Amino acid sequence: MSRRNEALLALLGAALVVALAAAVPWLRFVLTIALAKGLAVLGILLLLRAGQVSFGHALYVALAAYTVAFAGGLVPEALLLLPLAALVAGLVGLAIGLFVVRYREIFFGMLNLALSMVFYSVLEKFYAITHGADGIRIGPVTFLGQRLSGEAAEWAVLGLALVLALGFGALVRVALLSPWGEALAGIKTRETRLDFMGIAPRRVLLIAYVAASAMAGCGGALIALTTRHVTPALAYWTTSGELVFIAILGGAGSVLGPFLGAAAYELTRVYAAALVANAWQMVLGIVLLGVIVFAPGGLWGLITRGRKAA
Amino acid sequence: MVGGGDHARAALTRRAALGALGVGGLALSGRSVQAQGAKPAEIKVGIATYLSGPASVFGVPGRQTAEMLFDEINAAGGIAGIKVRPIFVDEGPGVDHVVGEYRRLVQSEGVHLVFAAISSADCIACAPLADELKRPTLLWDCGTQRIFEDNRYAYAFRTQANATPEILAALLYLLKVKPDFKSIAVINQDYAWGRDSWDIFRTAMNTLKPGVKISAELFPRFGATDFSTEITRVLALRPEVVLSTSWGGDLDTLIRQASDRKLFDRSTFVMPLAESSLQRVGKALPAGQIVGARGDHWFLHPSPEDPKRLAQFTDTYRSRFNAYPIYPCFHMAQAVSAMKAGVEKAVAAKGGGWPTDAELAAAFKGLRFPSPTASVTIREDGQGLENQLIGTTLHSDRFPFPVLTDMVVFPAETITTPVGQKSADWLKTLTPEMVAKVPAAQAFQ
Amino acid sequence: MSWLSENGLIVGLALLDGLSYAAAVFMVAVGLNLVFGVLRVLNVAHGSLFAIGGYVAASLGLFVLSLGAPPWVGLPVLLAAAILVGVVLGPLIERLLLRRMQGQEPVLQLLVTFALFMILEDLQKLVFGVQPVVFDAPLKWLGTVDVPFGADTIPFTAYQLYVLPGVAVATLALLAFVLRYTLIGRMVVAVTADREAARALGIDAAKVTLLTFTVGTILAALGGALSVPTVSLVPGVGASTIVLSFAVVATAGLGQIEGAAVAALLIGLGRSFAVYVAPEFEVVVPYAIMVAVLLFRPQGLFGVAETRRI
Amino acid sequence: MSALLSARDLRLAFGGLKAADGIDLDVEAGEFLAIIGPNGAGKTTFINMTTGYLKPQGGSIAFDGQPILGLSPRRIVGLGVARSFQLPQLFAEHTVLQNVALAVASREGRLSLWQPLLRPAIREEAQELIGRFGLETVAEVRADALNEGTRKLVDIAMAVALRPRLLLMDEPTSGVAAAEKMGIVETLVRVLRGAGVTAVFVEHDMDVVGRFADRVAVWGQGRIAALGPPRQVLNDPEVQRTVIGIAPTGGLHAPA
Repeated sequence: MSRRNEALLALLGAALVVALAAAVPWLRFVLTIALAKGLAVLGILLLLRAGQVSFGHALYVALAAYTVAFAGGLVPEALLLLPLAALVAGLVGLAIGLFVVRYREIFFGMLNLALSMVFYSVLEKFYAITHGADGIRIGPVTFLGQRLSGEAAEWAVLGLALVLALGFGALVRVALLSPWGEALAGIKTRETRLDFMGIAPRRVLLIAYVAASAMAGCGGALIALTTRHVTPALAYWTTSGELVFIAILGGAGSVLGPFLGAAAYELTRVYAAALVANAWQMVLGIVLLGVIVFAPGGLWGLITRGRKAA
Repeated sequence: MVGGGDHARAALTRRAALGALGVGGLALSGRSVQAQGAKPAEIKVGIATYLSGPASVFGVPGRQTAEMLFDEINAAGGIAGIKVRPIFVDEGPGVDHVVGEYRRLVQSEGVHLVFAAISSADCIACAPLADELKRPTLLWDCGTQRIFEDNRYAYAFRTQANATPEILAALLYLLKVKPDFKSIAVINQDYAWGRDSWDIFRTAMNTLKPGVKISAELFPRFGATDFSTEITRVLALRPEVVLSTSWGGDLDTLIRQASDRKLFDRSTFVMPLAESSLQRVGKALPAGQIVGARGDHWFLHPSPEDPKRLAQFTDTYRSRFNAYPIYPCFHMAQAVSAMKAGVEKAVAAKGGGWPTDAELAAAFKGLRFPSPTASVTIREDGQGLENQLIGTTLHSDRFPFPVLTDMVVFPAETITTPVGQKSADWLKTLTPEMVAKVPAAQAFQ
Repeated sequence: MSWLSENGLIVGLALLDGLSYAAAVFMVAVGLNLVFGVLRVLNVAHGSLFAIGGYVAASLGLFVLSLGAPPWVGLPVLLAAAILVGVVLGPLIERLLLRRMQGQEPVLQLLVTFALFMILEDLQKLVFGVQPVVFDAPLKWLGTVDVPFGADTIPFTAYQLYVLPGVAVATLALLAFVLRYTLIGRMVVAVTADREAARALGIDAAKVTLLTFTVGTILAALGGALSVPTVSLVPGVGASTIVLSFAVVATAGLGQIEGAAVAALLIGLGRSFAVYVAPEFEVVVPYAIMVAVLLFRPQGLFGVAETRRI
Repeated sequence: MSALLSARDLRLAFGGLKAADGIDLDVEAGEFLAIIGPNGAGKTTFINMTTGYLKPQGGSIAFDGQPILGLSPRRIVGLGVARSFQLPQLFAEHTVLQNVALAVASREGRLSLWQPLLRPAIREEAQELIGRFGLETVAEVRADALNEGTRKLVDIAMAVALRPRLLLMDEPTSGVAAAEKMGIVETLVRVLRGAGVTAVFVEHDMDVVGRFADRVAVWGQGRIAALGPPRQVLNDPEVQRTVIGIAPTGGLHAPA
């Protein structure tokens, strides 16, 4: 799909999000969460390019969310909290990345899982500070110094999420077509060759890992600003699994995939929960199974296939 | 499922509408402001409960009770002549899901009340939402005392006690029946409740009986399946008392593994939540252990306010679900009862008209409503005043599981943190007279 | 008692607990690792199969006892239930889902099992309910053993002391024997080492896969069945079981059954000692062990570095 | 003329198998050196040691006077030593053009994150190179859809794209159809001579060796059995018996 078409689709999607959020107030929340998760999944997409699956990416989501929760008391300004949270996630991503980029495939996935489970345990353990599973409530925050309340605040976070989604989506798209992006994809198919071309695969992967951490950080900060309550469950391995789930649901073929997948996932979950409150998980599982078996390219693959056929 | 058909149809239509993606077809927003004050066709109640995960051992009985009681209310003509309909949402997926569902319940389903929730995290997240979206919300089962001690809410009310009286009652009972114990170990689940409840217990114990030796503080992982190391350690340390505030599958497993290893022969267990496990573990739990029920809930309550009410509740539940009701059933019954009393009070205050959300919320302040065993009063800060019943296990031929004897019913006012105080501070001001004033025990009959 | 002898005794007790815990961990992880070796799929649904095995064993056991069978019958019933679950579900899942996914991206194969996990979690709840389920007749029948502890004695259940480790050792021995000395076992080893090469040698890889997955399912179900005498099964038990098994597999090295045994021992003993020495870190033990092992042995304890042919 | 590559007493054993048992070899700047020998003689091992993939257990290697032993493949590439592979190492999910372009781009050392890989400068150079190898028709084909001979050429083109001073090629013509072989090698040699590249290549086709090599080194059991101009070495009866006689042209060889 050409760059113009993709950009057009992205803007169309953004407009649709705004329209939906305006028409259906409760969807504002769901869509903001979807965009936030989409940002985290965009990072998963980067790692998937290199053929690596992180089963602990939720670590960075949780890290950022807790950064917002703790720093929110000191500087209750969304536009400071968000970059701060992304920075913290990115820095921790750098420290952990230096270690995990030496591993591939299941070891990469499991090490990430282990580290996120350790963080989960730490959040539970230091309950005197974190209140454990009860979580931390985030007080009201300002936007550019403006104290917004109720609906205005929801719109502000949604707007922020949209801007970040479009921005990071564009950045990732550009980067994936750069020599770095193609080398990243080369890690998946022929890592050895990169070495013999003078390229350090670990450094290539590390850049992706740190970027993915920072994006997950943005996602986590947005989730914290939206739900205004953070719990250790954000770091649990099933949250990471959910992110990978969304990546595949949306399709790894385009930067729009993660957002498409996240929206589809959140809406499916909400409607499944409304329809069959005690078996929504089964519905989601069946949807995922259907997508994998019948549309391995994900929802994005379906769209492009439909266009080709038309 | 009560009203399930309508509910499912409504959801389907919404999905069809969303599928069409025509913004015009998306008139999904909830009750409009104009509708305020008009008498609704039905009272819709959103109920957050655990339908998946380990806590569904409480969530599903809670849901069953709600279905049963909503049926009863509708059979009797509804509340103030209006039928009621529950809409259940699952707490299993976590706080962000519940917060989203809360918004959907209010903004899309247009519920008149919300019952939230079992998880303390969900309650902490939902209480501010209640004020933000201005929808009366009854906290029906969560335990954390932080909610009304740290904040004030105009729309959120708790229809039961909280962790402080629940744990304090167990400690007072222990001090009454075993005043000379010198050592204690704790085996609690490693998460907020396990830690918080131990904090409350320890703080109060250090105030009322300083110098007790704490032999071990063990916090196995939430959902742990193997307690043998913990049990071995406690067997070796031989503390006189073992406290565990665990619940659900964890508590069942702990009781059974402790029983298999004869730990009950060496130490007396204090289990403030074990009433909910009695029917499942059966007589694996020996006599002589101290058991609580997070309230005065016990289907064999020795002195219920209205014996007929308790008997009817127990029998109906038992005939429908083939089990005796456990504490989440009673908590749900209290929420339903509070809803009924609150709506009736608000409607009466309006001279038969339908109240606004604010008027309905205001009706809950100071509300006194009947529970299956007694009455509960909602204090000015939103906290419910609920009595606590603690007893000792006894094996009787009449039941295939242990029953309670030497039951003490603690009046709520004596053990609940006063309005405006924090539990952590209040517990440090307790005096030994409190133990002396513990009401007389009542035997199993 | 001197400090030394007392601590020596405590070490002894921790060893006993650690061994029985390790046996339980091994029973779940060994099947997962076996399946991973041959299929190269980390079966997330393995935990659900564990739970189903447990529920079926409990139901079957209670049913058989209700017919008036003596309590010892409960023991063979546990095994029978596991085989039943494995023989029914194993081929079903392999044939209908996993075989379709052969040759697809590894992440897709993994997500198929994730979807299956979601479906089975709800299915299990709908079939077996949410109330904790238990079947402890065999354990009661076996009684307890008093282990001397200084002047004192500590009762252990015979089930925990003999049956669990016994079954684990027998399983390990049987698997090791079959893999080393039987034709089918050598086929499994060959497919684990190099699927393509094995096929080139005329090995029916599809058959080996089916067989391995069935055996893996039986082992998962057996793990669950063996747990019902001591554990109350509740919804969600699968999720917490599987995440521990992941750590075992990564620590062990892929497809290595001896590795799984050593890793399970490390984790079991590590956890047991943690309860005595530093109970606050008990939860982190499996992950800490895994990270430490991978730090020094990037392919796991018994893993062989895959030679990169260039 | 001084030696561009100088190996002294290289030793490496895999278990009992001596893949290098005291290799001494000087490669002069500008020359084409062919390596021949039976399977398992240690030919590929020599390339692997020279390019940093394997570390010898003893000896030394210097490139342009600088010791390169113990350096990573990446550093050695940076000094100007490139290689191609017996089993082509291509990015299977990229097109031929992308494969070659990535090699061109990697010369910059630091990969750009913002400019597209196929920006005009890189695209033109890659296309030009692809043209020189006669691969225009497959430029937009994904590497996993190519036949073995074409993959081989792309593999070499990627090494050439690095503009090395020394190029080591592991059986560049194996898998290439016999009819095309001479033409391709001629093209290759022209490209390399034109760029002034020194080349070492493992080869089994004695016609190719005879026509294009300046010198021939004969490997046997981890040692250099003979070294000299092709005419002299290829006519050596001992070499003819042990190497040429049993080595099938273009056959499969273990990467030992």
